[in-house]
Amino acid sequence: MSDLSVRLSSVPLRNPFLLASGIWGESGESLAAAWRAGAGGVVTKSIGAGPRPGYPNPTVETYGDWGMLNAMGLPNPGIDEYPKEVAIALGAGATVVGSVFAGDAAEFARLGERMAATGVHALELNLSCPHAEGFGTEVGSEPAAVEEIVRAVVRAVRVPVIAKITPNAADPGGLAAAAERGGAAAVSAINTLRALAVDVRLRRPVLAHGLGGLSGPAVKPVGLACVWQMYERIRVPIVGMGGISTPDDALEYVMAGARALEVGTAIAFRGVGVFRELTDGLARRLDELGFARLEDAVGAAHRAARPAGA
Amino acid sequence: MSDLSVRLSSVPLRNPFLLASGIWGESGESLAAAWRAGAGGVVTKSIGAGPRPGYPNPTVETYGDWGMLNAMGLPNPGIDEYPKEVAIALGAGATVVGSVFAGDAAEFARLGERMAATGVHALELNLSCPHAEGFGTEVGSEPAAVEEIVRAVVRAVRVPVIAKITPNAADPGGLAAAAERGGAAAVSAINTLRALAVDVRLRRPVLAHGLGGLSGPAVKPVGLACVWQMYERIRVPIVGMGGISTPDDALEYVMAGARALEVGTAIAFRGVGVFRELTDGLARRLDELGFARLEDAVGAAHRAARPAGA
Amino acid sequence: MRSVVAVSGRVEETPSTVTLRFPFAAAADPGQFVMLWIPGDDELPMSLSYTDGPSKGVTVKAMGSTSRRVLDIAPGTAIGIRGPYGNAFDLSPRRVLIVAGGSGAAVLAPAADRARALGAEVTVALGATRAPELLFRDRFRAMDARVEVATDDGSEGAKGFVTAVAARLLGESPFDAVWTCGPEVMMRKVIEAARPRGVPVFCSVERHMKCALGMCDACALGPYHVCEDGPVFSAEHLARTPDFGVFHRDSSGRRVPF
Amino acid sequence: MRSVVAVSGRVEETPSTVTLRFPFAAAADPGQFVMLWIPGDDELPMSLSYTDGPSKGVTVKAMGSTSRRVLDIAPGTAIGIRGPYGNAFDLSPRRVLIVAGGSGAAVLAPAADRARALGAEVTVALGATRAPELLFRDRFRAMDARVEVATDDGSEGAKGFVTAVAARLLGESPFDAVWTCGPEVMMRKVIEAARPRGVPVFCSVERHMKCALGMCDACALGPYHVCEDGPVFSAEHLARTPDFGVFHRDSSGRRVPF
Ligand SMILES: Cc1cc2nc3c(=O)[nH]c(=O)nc-3n(C[C@H](O)[C@H](O)[C@H](O)COP(=O)(O)OP(=O)(O)OC[C@H]3O[C@@H](n4cnc5c(N)ncnc54)[C@H](O)[C@@H]3O)c2cc1C
Ligand SMILES: Cc1cc2nc3c(=O)[nH]c(=O)nc-3n(C[C@H](O)[C@H](O)[C@H](O)COP(=O)(O)OP(=O)(O)OC[C@H]3O[C@@H](n4cnc5c(N)ncnc54)[C@H](O)[C@@H]3O)c2cc1C
Ligand SMILES: Cc1cc2nc3c(=O)[nH]c(=O)nc-3n(C[C@H](O)[C@H](O)[C@H](O)COP(=O)(O)O)c2cc1C
Ligand SMILES: Cc1cc2nc3c(=O)[nH]c(=O)nc-3n(C[C@H](O)[C@H](O)[C@H](O)COP(=O)(O)O)c2cc1C
Ligand code: FES
Ligand code: FES
Repeated sequence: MSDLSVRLSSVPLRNPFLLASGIWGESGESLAAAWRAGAGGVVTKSIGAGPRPGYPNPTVETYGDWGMLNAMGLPNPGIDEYPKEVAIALGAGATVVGSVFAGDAAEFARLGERMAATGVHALELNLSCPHAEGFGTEVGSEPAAVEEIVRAVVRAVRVPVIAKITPNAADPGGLAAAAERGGAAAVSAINTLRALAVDVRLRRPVLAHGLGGLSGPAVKPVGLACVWQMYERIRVPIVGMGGISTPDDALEYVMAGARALEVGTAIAFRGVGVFRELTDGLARRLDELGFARLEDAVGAAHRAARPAGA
Repeated sequence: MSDLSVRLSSVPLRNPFLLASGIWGESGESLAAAWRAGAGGVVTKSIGAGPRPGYPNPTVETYGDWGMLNAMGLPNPGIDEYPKEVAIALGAGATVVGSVFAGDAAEFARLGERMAATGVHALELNLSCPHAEGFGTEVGSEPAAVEEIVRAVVRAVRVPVIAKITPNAADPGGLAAAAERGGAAAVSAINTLRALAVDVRLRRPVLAHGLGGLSGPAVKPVGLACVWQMYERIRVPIVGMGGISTPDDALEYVMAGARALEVGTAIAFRGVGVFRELTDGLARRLDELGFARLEDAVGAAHRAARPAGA
Repeated sequence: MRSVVAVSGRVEETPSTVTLRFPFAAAADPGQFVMLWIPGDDELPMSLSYTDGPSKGVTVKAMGSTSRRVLDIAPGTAIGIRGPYGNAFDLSPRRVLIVAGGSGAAVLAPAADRARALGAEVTVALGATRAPELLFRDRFRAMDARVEVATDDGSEGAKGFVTAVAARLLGESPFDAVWTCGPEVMMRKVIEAARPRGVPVFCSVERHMKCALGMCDACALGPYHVCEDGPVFSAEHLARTPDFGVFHRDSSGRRVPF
Repeated sequence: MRSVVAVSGRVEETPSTVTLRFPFAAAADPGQFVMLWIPGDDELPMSLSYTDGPSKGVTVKAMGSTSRRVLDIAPGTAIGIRGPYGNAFDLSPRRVLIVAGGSGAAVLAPAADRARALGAEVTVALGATRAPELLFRDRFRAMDARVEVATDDGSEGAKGFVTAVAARLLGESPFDAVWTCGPEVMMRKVIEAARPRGVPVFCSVERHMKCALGMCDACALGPYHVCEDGPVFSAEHLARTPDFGVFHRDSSGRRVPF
């Protein structure tokens, strides 16, 4: 069985599969449970300056077993309350990445500092929520803003900073390059795609907020394209996500250029047991395909020759 | 049964379902066949200045019955050869929208003029192909460029000009607004989402071109969000598309703000009989829901009250 | 599975509690819940109080703003339903004690129905603030269950908490299981009363819910998610959580002590 | 269904034609084709020359650059296969005349196999430029079909076009159907020869293909798409197209006269 351990900047991961931000991430006990279920690490819910209830329900809609739409609205207990949840996850031995969101560079730096002080192993900056006014994509679609935010946080903390880039952009690779210039230790992608569902009988959007974000298998091809384009632009490691639910999905991301992975919606569709399915399956698959270590497969698809004219 | 006829700017449509560009659109006989199968109109393949063979195969990949990835590479016979295909479609009585692609405003105007001269009822400008270097999204992601291109074509022709906007942008609504400022009679959305598939056994992208575009049911939620955002920004009619394969899909688009619709991938997944399924089903559904005419349902979902906090 | 349906029936069960019936074909088991969407307002988790046949039902008590509006919903109104979600009561025990506080009877009545149909002996300890608020008293009686009542004001049955009635019943005769739903302090007392006698207790637990898909973490209860691992938990499982009877979480995930 | 498989066998059928065998479990019928992906090169439509069992086969003639490279593929090489696509020959006729030109025998041999297995009488008119290029002659003989040969240079059988042989056979005895595959001019002649006798003709037609899903229009043939409505067409259907035998389209969709 091939070696799945990877190094994400200075953080060693027992396997590449991190719990994605926003899934099982509000409570420390849930983070600990994901770690015990075999995750290689856990990313917290994105935490803001104060408690936020999020949007009213309905907050989710599903499409068969291939798509999920959500507009939670970044509910979170706020950075004053959240350290006790991180402590529980760290207490269980988990590798923890603290996710934060904010409206500008100064607030990002302040929150990053507070989150880093909880003892998390790395930070992830949510520059990419597609449906929260004043946050996420709204602050993360301009390369200059991304660079400024990342730089401010990098200056404020000692842990590695991961910039989570939006796919809702003309050039996600350019945003990743901006994050790298700002000093990001890694970039992660993708967050959800801006999306909508309408109930035709009720003549209204299904989600209370109207617009939401699409995740799950449907977005895997989009996530792969983002990771692919980023790999051609940056040298820092890429954390790939979007629709990963099978070992082959994971390997597609790795070959497209991802060194670590996050898993979100699959936990709703397949349960938390998906972490063991992924780790066991990926180790076997790599072995079959002749890779002794996961790291050897990173970016492998970029090294194939293209047919003339393609 | 409710009245499905709609007016797209000055063009009356017997029903709102147009054949989408790039599907069955290279040959006049195929366009005529789609019209005979019940399409409300047909959009041609995007035509360029000269013949283009497109990318080598593989050019497509499918995901269950919910997603399709393609990178055809804008193959087309070129504007010198294509008029004879348009003539066949017009000869069959079809309402024809001529699609063109080009690298800059001047070439768009020249091609638009040539296409208009074939007698098409309207033009669609492909500002949104996600995988053709120098065309499509590459010329269609900046509002200023979109406005300039649309203005140049509008000056050159007398038929209504529809600007096909990319979803691979931070603000598709802003691009639609730019097209409206440029004088577009309508905007259409969405083209495919930039996407990728990797074959892990072969360690290479599946498509010869590498990057491609995602279409089919998977992109419906994204297309709906684009149409929704455009409806809040512009007054000209919107042609909605992306994953339409059932009457309820169509109605979602209409309630989100679309006045006409295009259907592409469903023709591969369900056959050209889908046009009759859509027209019959939509007329019945509108009736059931109390709409005498399709036009009454346009934008209906925007008129629903939002819960507090959403 | 989500569907939008027209409310087909409305019954005022008590002055503060209404049952809504609606067509919903999916199979469901007692203990499971649905997400009830009041378009333009909110979507709330509601246990199914009628689980059999194509016409399901929920029984809603006026609590906050949304549930109060649910009480005013007229037949014919369009509502959204998705589910059913969550686990169900294990119906194998032969002698069951049901302890219901307030709207807790909503989820316990269909469980009692099925248990009776399977031949179990069902005893019900039913509590409410006052006599008119005793939910499903007649429904329990009609299924030939033994029903013992407690009201806070003594307007019917024993005066005081239903937990006292439950403790007495546990002392009087042997039970194979206790099923309970109500305020968490009440359920804790039921667990304590049953523990010395070794009778297993199963509680239907409520937490704030959003996705109901085991994803968003809103309904976290220790290492569990009520929407997926519950809402029915054994006392043993609950003992493994620091939360039960101690705190729940608000919509922002903050811990709120009971 | 797309899968990447290792070539399990390679047989040189003629100096310019090779059969590749590969594991591909999907059920297939004679007449259907697959898209054969040579990674790093191109993907080509290829009729299945072996349709039964889990090991399928294609038989490829060196034409352009890609097909030439296909001939060099060694067993063990990974190739991509998706399909099977398209329609199949109707196997109900009892007396079948097969007219094969060049690599056309690739798609007709498995049809003959099945027809024989169903008890039909099969007569084959097999044409090639010269004797060593006669594809599947021995395979047709081994299935107890009557085989009549024509070569351009007269090195085996009648000298000249296989269409002359076909015309003679049509005159000699009655047939319920003709199945043909080869150059379009050849197939047109076969149709003409069969018309006065009222024998229905079914042609396996080739057009440039890309999606094979009835979407991209590359394979347009009049109002049809060869990938979906074909590749097997009746002469009546072909008569309704302006294209058959007249022009095909290149990769950019331009009409190219034959
Ligand atoms: C599995 C489950 C089954 C339930 N079954 C029933 C039932 O059969 N009958 C019944 O009357 N009630 C039931 N409830 C409770 C119900 O969902 C609501 O909590 C209650 O109706 C109050 O809602 P409100 O919006 O009117 O109150 P609010 O004014 O919003 O608040 C009152 C209380 O309700 C809680 N609450 C609000 N929204 C939610 C939510 N989305 N999820 C959970 N709690 C929430 C708040 O935290 C607060 O403590 C159930 C809850 C759960 C979790
Ligand atoms: C349904 C179908 C079944 C076929 N079955 C067989 C078979 O069993 N055996 C066999 O040897 N050949 C078969 N062919 C033909 C085969 O697909 C190729 O056309 C042929 O091998 C030449 O390819 P090339 O790239 O080497 O030639 P090129 O150098 O590319 O060109 C030679 C000719 O092949 C045509 N061609 C190239 N690419 C394609 C394509 N993607 N689709 C269609 N035509 C193309 C060109 O138009 C040109 O006329 C079939 C074609 C079709 C449509
Ligand atoms: C319910 C839900 C909540 C999410 N919340 C957050 C969040 O708070 N912060 C964040 O960066 N991403 C959030 N995401 C995005 C995920 O982390 C992930 O980027 C996305 O869902 C794609 O991965 P998946 O397809 O594996 O779910 C959320 C996703 C879902 C489905
Ligand atoms: C095979 C294929 C070819 C396409 N070619 C074009 C094209 O030439 N011009 C264009 O504007 N859009 C093209 N598109 C995009 C479609 O017109 C449409 O915008 C998109 O597929 C979404 O709709 P759908 O989900 O109904 O297919 C193509 C799509 C497909 C699948
Ligand atoms: S309600 Fe979302 S995890 Fe339970
Ligand atoms: S190959 Fe694309 S339509 Fe036939």
